[in-house]
Amino acid sequence: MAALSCSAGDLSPFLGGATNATAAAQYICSHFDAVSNKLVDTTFAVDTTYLLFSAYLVFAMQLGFAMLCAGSVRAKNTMNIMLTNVIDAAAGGLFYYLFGFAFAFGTPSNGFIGHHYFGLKQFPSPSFDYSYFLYQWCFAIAAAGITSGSIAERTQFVSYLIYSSFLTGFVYPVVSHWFWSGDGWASAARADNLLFGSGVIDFAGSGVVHMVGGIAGLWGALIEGPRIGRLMERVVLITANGVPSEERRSQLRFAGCTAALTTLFGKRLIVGHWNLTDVCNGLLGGFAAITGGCSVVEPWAAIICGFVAAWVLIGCNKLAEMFKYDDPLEAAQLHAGCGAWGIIFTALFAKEVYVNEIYPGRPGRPYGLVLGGGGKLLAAHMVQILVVVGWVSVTMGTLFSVLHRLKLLRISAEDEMSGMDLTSHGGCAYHDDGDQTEKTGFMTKVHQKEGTPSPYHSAV
Amino acid sequence: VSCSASHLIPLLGGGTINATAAANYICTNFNAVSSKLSDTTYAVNNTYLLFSAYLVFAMQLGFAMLCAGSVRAKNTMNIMLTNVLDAAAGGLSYYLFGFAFAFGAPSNGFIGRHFFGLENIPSPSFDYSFFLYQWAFAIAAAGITSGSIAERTQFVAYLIYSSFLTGFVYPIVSHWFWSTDGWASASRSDNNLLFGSGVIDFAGSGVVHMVGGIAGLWGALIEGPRIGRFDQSGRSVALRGHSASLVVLGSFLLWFGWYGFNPGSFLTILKSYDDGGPYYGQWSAVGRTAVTTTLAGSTAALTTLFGKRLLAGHWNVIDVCNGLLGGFAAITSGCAVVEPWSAIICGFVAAWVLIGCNKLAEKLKYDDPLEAAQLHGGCGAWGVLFTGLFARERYVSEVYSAGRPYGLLMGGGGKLLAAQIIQILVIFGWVTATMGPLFYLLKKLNLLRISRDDEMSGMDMTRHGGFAYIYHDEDDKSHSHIPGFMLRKVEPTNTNSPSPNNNSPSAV
Amino acid sequence: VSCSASHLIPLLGGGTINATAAANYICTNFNAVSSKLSDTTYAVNNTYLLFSAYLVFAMQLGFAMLCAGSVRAKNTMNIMLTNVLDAAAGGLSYYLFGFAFAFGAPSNGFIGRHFFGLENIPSPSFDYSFFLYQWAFAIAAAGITSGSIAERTQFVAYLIYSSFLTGFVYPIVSHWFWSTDGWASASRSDNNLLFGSGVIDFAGSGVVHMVGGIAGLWGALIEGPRIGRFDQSGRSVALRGHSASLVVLGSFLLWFGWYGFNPGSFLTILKSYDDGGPYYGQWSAVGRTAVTTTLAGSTAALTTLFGKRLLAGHWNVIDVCNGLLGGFAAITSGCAVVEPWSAIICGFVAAWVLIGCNKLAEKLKYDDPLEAAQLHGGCGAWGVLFTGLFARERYVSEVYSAGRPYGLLMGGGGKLLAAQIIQILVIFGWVTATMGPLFYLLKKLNLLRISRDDEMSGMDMTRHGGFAYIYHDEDDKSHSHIPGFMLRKVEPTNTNSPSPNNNSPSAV
Repeated sequence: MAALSCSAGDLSPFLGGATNATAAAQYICSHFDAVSNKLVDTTFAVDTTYLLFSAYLVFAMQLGFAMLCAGSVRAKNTMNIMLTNVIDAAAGGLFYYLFGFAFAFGTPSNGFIGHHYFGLKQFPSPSFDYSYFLYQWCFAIAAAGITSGSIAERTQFVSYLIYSSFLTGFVYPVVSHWFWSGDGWASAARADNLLFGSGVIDFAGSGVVHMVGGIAGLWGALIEGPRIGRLMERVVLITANGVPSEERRSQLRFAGCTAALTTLFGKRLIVGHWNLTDVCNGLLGGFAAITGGCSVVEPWAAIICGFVAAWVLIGCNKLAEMFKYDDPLEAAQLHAGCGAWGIIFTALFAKEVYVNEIYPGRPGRPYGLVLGGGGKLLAAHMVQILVVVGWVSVTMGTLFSVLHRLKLLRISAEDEMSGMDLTSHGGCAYHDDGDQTEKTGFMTKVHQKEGTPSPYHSAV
Repeated sequence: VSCSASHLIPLLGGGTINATAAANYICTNFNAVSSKLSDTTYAVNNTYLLFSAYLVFAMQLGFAMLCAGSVRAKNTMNIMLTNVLDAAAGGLSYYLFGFAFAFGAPSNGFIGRHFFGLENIPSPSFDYSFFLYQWAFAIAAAGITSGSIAERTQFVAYLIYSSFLTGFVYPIVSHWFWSTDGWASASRSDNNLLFGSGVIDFAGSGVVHMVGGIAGLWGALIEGPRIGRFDQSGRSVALRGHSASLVVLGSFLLWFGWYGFNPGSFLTILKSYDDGGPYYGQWSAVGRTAVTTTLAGSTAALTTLFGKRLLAGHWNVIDVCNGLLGGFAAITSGCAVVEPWSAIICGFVAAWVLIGCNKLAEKLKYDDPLEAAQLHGGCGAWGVLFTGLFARERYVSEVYSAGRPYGLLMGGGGKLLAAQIIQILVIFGWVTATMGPLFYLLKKLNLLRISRDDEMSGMDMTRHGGFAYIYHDEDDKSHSHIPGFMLRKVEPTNTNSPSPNNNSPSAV
Repeated sequence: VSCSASHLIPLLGGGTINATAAANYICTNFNAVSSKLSDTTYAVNNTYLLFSAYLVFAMQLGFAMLCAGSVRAKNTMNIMLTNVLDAAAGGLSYYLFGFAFAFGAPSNGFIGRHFFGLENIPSPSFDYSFFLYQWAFAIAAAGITSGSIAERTQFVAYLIYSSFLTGFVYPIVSHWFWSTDGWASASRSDNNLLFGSGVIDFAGSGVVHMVGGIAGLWGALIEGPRIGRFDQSGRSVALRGHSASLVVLGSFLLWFGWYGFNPGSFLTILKSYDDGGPYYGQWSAVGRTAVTTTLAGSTAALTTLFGKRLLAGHWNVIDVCNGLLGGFAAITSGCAVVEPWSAIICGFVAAWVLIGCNKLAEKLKYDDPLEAAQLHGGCGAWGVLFTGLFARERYVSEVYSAGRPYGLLMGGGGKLLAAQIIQILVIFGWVTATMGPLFYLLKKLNLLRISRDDEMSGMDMTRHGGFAYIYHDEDDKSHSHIPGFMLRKVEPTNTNSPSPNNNSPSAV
C-alpha cells in the first residue's frame, strides 16, 4: 500500500517521456488504491461507530424497562421484577450468543431458520461484525423485557428463567429470521422470490420485537389469570430514554408526541383527570407503532400513526378490562396492539421514494395503499400479523401451559399476598432504615431526633 | 474508485491522441474519491449531530427527575406530567411552526418563514438531524420555566404557556442570535454585524437559559409564592423537595446531556482549521468545549459547597447540584471560544451569582421551587457577559471568522461586550413583553393558579388521580381511612411505614 | 478536491515541457484528498472517543445511584454529595496536575511531568478528548473507594482522600501501565519491556479497579465496621440498603457506561489490521470488546444467581447486581485480547471470587457497605491474572504489536503471566504505601470517622441539613413525639418528617 502523500517531484519524471508510462500509471494508481483502501476503512469505522452507539442506546431501553417495571408494580414485588430484568439481559446475552444469533442470521440457510455462527464462530465475516451481533442482542432482550411486564407480580422465578431463555434463544430469533435476514421467507431484503413481490417492511420491529413480546405476554397473563385483588395503582415512571435511538428519523418523535397528547386528552375526557402514567404508556404506544415504518413514512403520516395508536391503546385497555385480563404494565395491549397497528400503518402509508431508498436495487416495489401503491404490501403485512400471532401462540402458549401444568408458573396465593420480595427474595426493596426489629406498620409513628433539626450544628 | 494500471498505461503511453482519455480516466477516479469523501463527511457530521441530539434529549429526562425530586411528594405526578408533555407538545409545535420561525431562511432579521411542517427538508443547509437537535433545545427552554412555577399552577396554564414558548417566543429569539438572517447573529451571512461583531452565544446561555429563566421569573412573580413559603412574619421557610436521590440523578443526567448541548452546538465535527497542525481541527475545538464545560461546572459545584458551608453551616447536596448547574448554564454561552483556565473563573463567579440571586429572591419574597429563574436567568446572564470578557481571539476566528472583536480582558476591545449587553437587554425585554402579558392574562382568566384547597392537599390527589408513591400496599385495610375530611392530611401518612408488613407477614 | 479533465488535458497533451505541470496538478489533487482523509480520520476517532468518554461519565451516575440505594436512607444525602464532589473535585485536580503526572511524556518511568493545566494541549499525540476520557476514568477510581467507606466517614476526610487519589495515587499508577514511558507499560516506545512483554491491562482492571478497591480496603479496615454490622457475639448482621430500585438503576447505568469504558479504551476506531479481509480492522476489535464485556458480565450475574440460590436459599437481586459488576471488573483487563468464549470463563470465575471474598470479609469482620473492595479489588485482581492466562496471540499482536508473549493457557508461555503478577503486587504495594498512611493519619487527627451519635442518627440529619426523602409533608403536628431515648431507633423512622420545622417554625 503506497503512502497517501503524493510528490510532484517523484511523478514528473515519469510523465516526461513515453517510456515511463508504466511507472507513471503505477504511481498514480497505487495512490488511488491507497485512497480507496483508506476510504473503505473509514466507511467501516463510521458505520461501526454508528451501530455501536445505537446498540448502547437500545441497551439503555433495558434500563428503561427495569425502571418502568419497578415503578409499575406494587412495592412488595419490586425486587422480583427487577431481578427478572437483570436476568433477562444476562441470560439473553448468553443464549443469544450461543444460538439465538445463529438461528436468526445464520446465512446461507433456508427461509425458516438459520444455522451458522453458533457461539459467534467465524466472526467477523464480511457480512456481519461484532457490533451487529451486539445490536441484535439488544433487540432480543427488549422482546423478553416486554413479556416480563405482562406476567409481573404473580409468576414464579423459575418459570421466568425458562420462558425468557426460550423466547430469546428460539422464538424471537426465528421470527427475526423470517422478516429480517437475507434468507427469510417474508423478508423484504430477500434477493428474490419476495412475498407478494414485496416482502414485509418491518423496519425496526413493530412486529418482530413488539408484537412477539406482547403476544407472548398475552398468553402468559391469560394462562396465569389476573392478580389477586387487582387494583390499578401505579408509581413513578421513567420514560424509556433509549427509545428514540431505535429508529432513524424524527418521524418517530411525532408519533410518540402525538400519541402522548392524544392519550392525554382522550383519557382526560374518559376518566376526568390528567394522568401521567397513561401519558407515558401512550407515548410508548406511539413509539411501538411507528417502529415498523419509521424509515419509510413522512413525518406527517407519523402524526396520524401516533394519533391512532393512542386510541388503539385505549381501546385495547377497555377490551382487556371487559375480559378481565390483567396485565400490570399493559404490555400486551401496548406492544401487541399498537405494534399490530404499526404494521398495518406501514402498509398504508409507506412512501415510494423512501421504500426504494431503504430497499434499493428493485424498482417498482409495492408501497402504501393510501399513497396509491396497491394492496400487495398490505397483504404481506396482514400475513405477517397472522404468522407472528400464530407462531408465538403455538410456541409460547404451549410453553406457558406446560409450566402451568407443572405448577411452575404461578406463585402461591400466600406468596402473592405478602409479596414475592419477602418470600423468595430475602426482603423488600425499600427500607427506610436498617433496623429490622419491630419495624412494623402498625402506626404512623414519627420519631424525631432529640432537639432541633440540626442544620445548625456546626459540621466537622 | 477502481484504478487499474493496465488500463492507464496505454493511455499515458502514446502521444497527444490519448491525452483526453488519460485525463478523463484520472479525473473520473478523482471525482469518485471526492464524492465518496463528501458522503463520508455528511455521514460523520450527521452521526455526531444525531447522537448529540440524543444527549440533549437526555436532559429532558434530567429535568424531569430534578423537578420530581425538588417538589413535595404530593405534586410529583403533576410536575412529571408537565415534563413529559413538554417534550411531546414541544415536538408538535416546533415541527409545525417553531422551526420555521427560527431557521426559515431567507427571511428578515426578526422572524423566519420557511420550512413549516419541515417542508423542503432536507435542504442543502438543513437536515432532519438539525431539526431534531433544535427541537431538543426548544423543549429544554420550556423545561426550565416549568420548574419556576411548579406546585401551584393549573395544568391548562401549563399547556398554553408551553406551546406559546416553544412555538413562538423561543424560536424568535433563536432566529435573532443563531440564524444566518438574525439581526444580532454572529453567523450572519451579509457581514452587516451588530457592532461589527454580532452576539456570541454559542450554545445558548442567553437564547435558551435566559429565555427559560425569565419566562419562569414572570410566571412565578405573577402567581406569587406557594402557601407556607413565607410565614406570617415574612420569614422565609424552606419547602424542601421530597427526594434528594432524584435531584442528584437529575443533575447527573443534565451534566451528561450537557455534553450534547455544548460540544454538539458545533453541529459538525469534520472540519479542519488551517492554523494548527494536521491534528488540529474542529474535533479539538469540540473536545475543548467539553473540557471547559466540565471545568466550569466542577468549579461552581466546589465553590457552592464551601460558600454554603460558610454561610449556612452544613454541607448540602441540593445546593451543590444547583451550583453545578449554574456553572453549566454560565459556560454555555462562551464554551467554544474561551480557554479552560477562564472556564474556572466562569464557574467560580457563577456560583456566587447564584448565591446572590437566591439571597435577593428571599429578600423580595420571590418563590421559585427549583431556583430556575435565579439559576438559568442569573447565571445565564453572567455567562453572556463572561463571553464578552474572556473570548479568545484565536478561537473566535476559528469558530466564527477572522478579524472579529473578542473579549475585553483578552485585549479585544469593548465591542463584543457591548453586543453581549444588548443581548441581555433584548432578551429580557422580549420575554417580558410576551410572557408577562400571557401569564397576566391567564391570571385574569383564573386559569393560572390552583385553588387553595388543591394546593394544600397536593395536585396529585385532586387532579391526577392519586399520588406518585404507593409504598403502602393496597391490599390491606388502609383504604378505609381515606381521608377527605382533613385535607391537610390526605398525604400518604403511611409513607412512614413504607414497607409495611415486611418481616412481620402476620400483619397482612 | 476538484479535478477537471479540461484542465488536465493540455498538461498531458504536450511533450516533456508540461510534465511538471501535469504532475503538480495530479499531486495537488492527491494531497487534497489525503489531507481530507486525515481530517476524516481525526474526526471519526475523536467522535468515537468523545462519546465513549460521555458513556464513562455515565458510570459516575451509576455509582451515585448504586451507592445511594445501597446505604441506609439516613445517609443518602451524604453519599450522594460525595459522588457529586468526586466528579467535581476530580475534574479540577486532574486538570491541574493529575493528567500531567499520568501522561506528561517525555518523562521517566515513574511519573510524568508535562501538560500541567493542559498547557500545550492539543499536541500531536494528545487532544482534549483524550483528557476528558482519562478524567472520567480517574473519577471512577475515586467513586469505587467512596463505596467502601460509606456511612461512617467524615465529609472532610472524603474531600482529602479523593483529591489525593485522583490527583496523585491513581495518575502515577496509570503512568506506569498506560503511558508510553511507564516502566511496565505494554505500549512503551523504546521496547525495553518488562519481561519482554509489558503488562496488558487494557482498560484497567488493575489500574482503575484494583486501585479503587484497595484504597477502599484500607479505608474500611482503618475505620472499622459500622455500628451494628456485627453484633455482640460477632455474628454478621446485614445492614441492607434502602432501595433496591436505585441499586438496579445504578447497576444498569454502570453496564451502560462500561460500553464506553472497555471498547472506548481503544481510543481510535479507524485503523485497519493487515491480516484480515478489508472488513476487518479496529472496528471489529471494538465490537468484539463490547461482546466480551457483555458475556463476562452476563455469565457472572447468572453464576451468582444460582450460586447464591444454593448457598443462601433465595434469589437476591442485589447479589446478582454485584456479581454482574464483578464480571465487568474482571473482564476489563483483558477485554480486547481474549475470545468471547473465554470471557464466559472469566465471568464464571469472577462470580465465585466475589462470593469467596465476601465470605472471607465476613470471617474477618471487615465491613464494606458496597462490597467495593471485594468486588473491584478481588475481581479486578482475578481479571489481571485471567489476561495472563487467556490472551490470544493474534489479538495481542493486533492491539499491541506482533511477537509479544501471550496467554499461558493459549500456549504463549509464562512471561505475560509473570508481568501480570508483578502488576498485582506493585499496585497493592503502592496503594497500601500511600493510602494506608493517609487514612491512618486522618484517623489520628480524628478527621476520619464520625461520632457515634452522628452515626446512629445518620449523617444526613447531623451534617447535611435534613434527610433525603420527604414523603410525608411537614405541615402536620407530628413533630411532637420526639424520641431520643432509644439509640437504635433514632434512625429515620422519622424519614416521614425529615425536614423538621418547615412550616411549623414553632417546633424549632
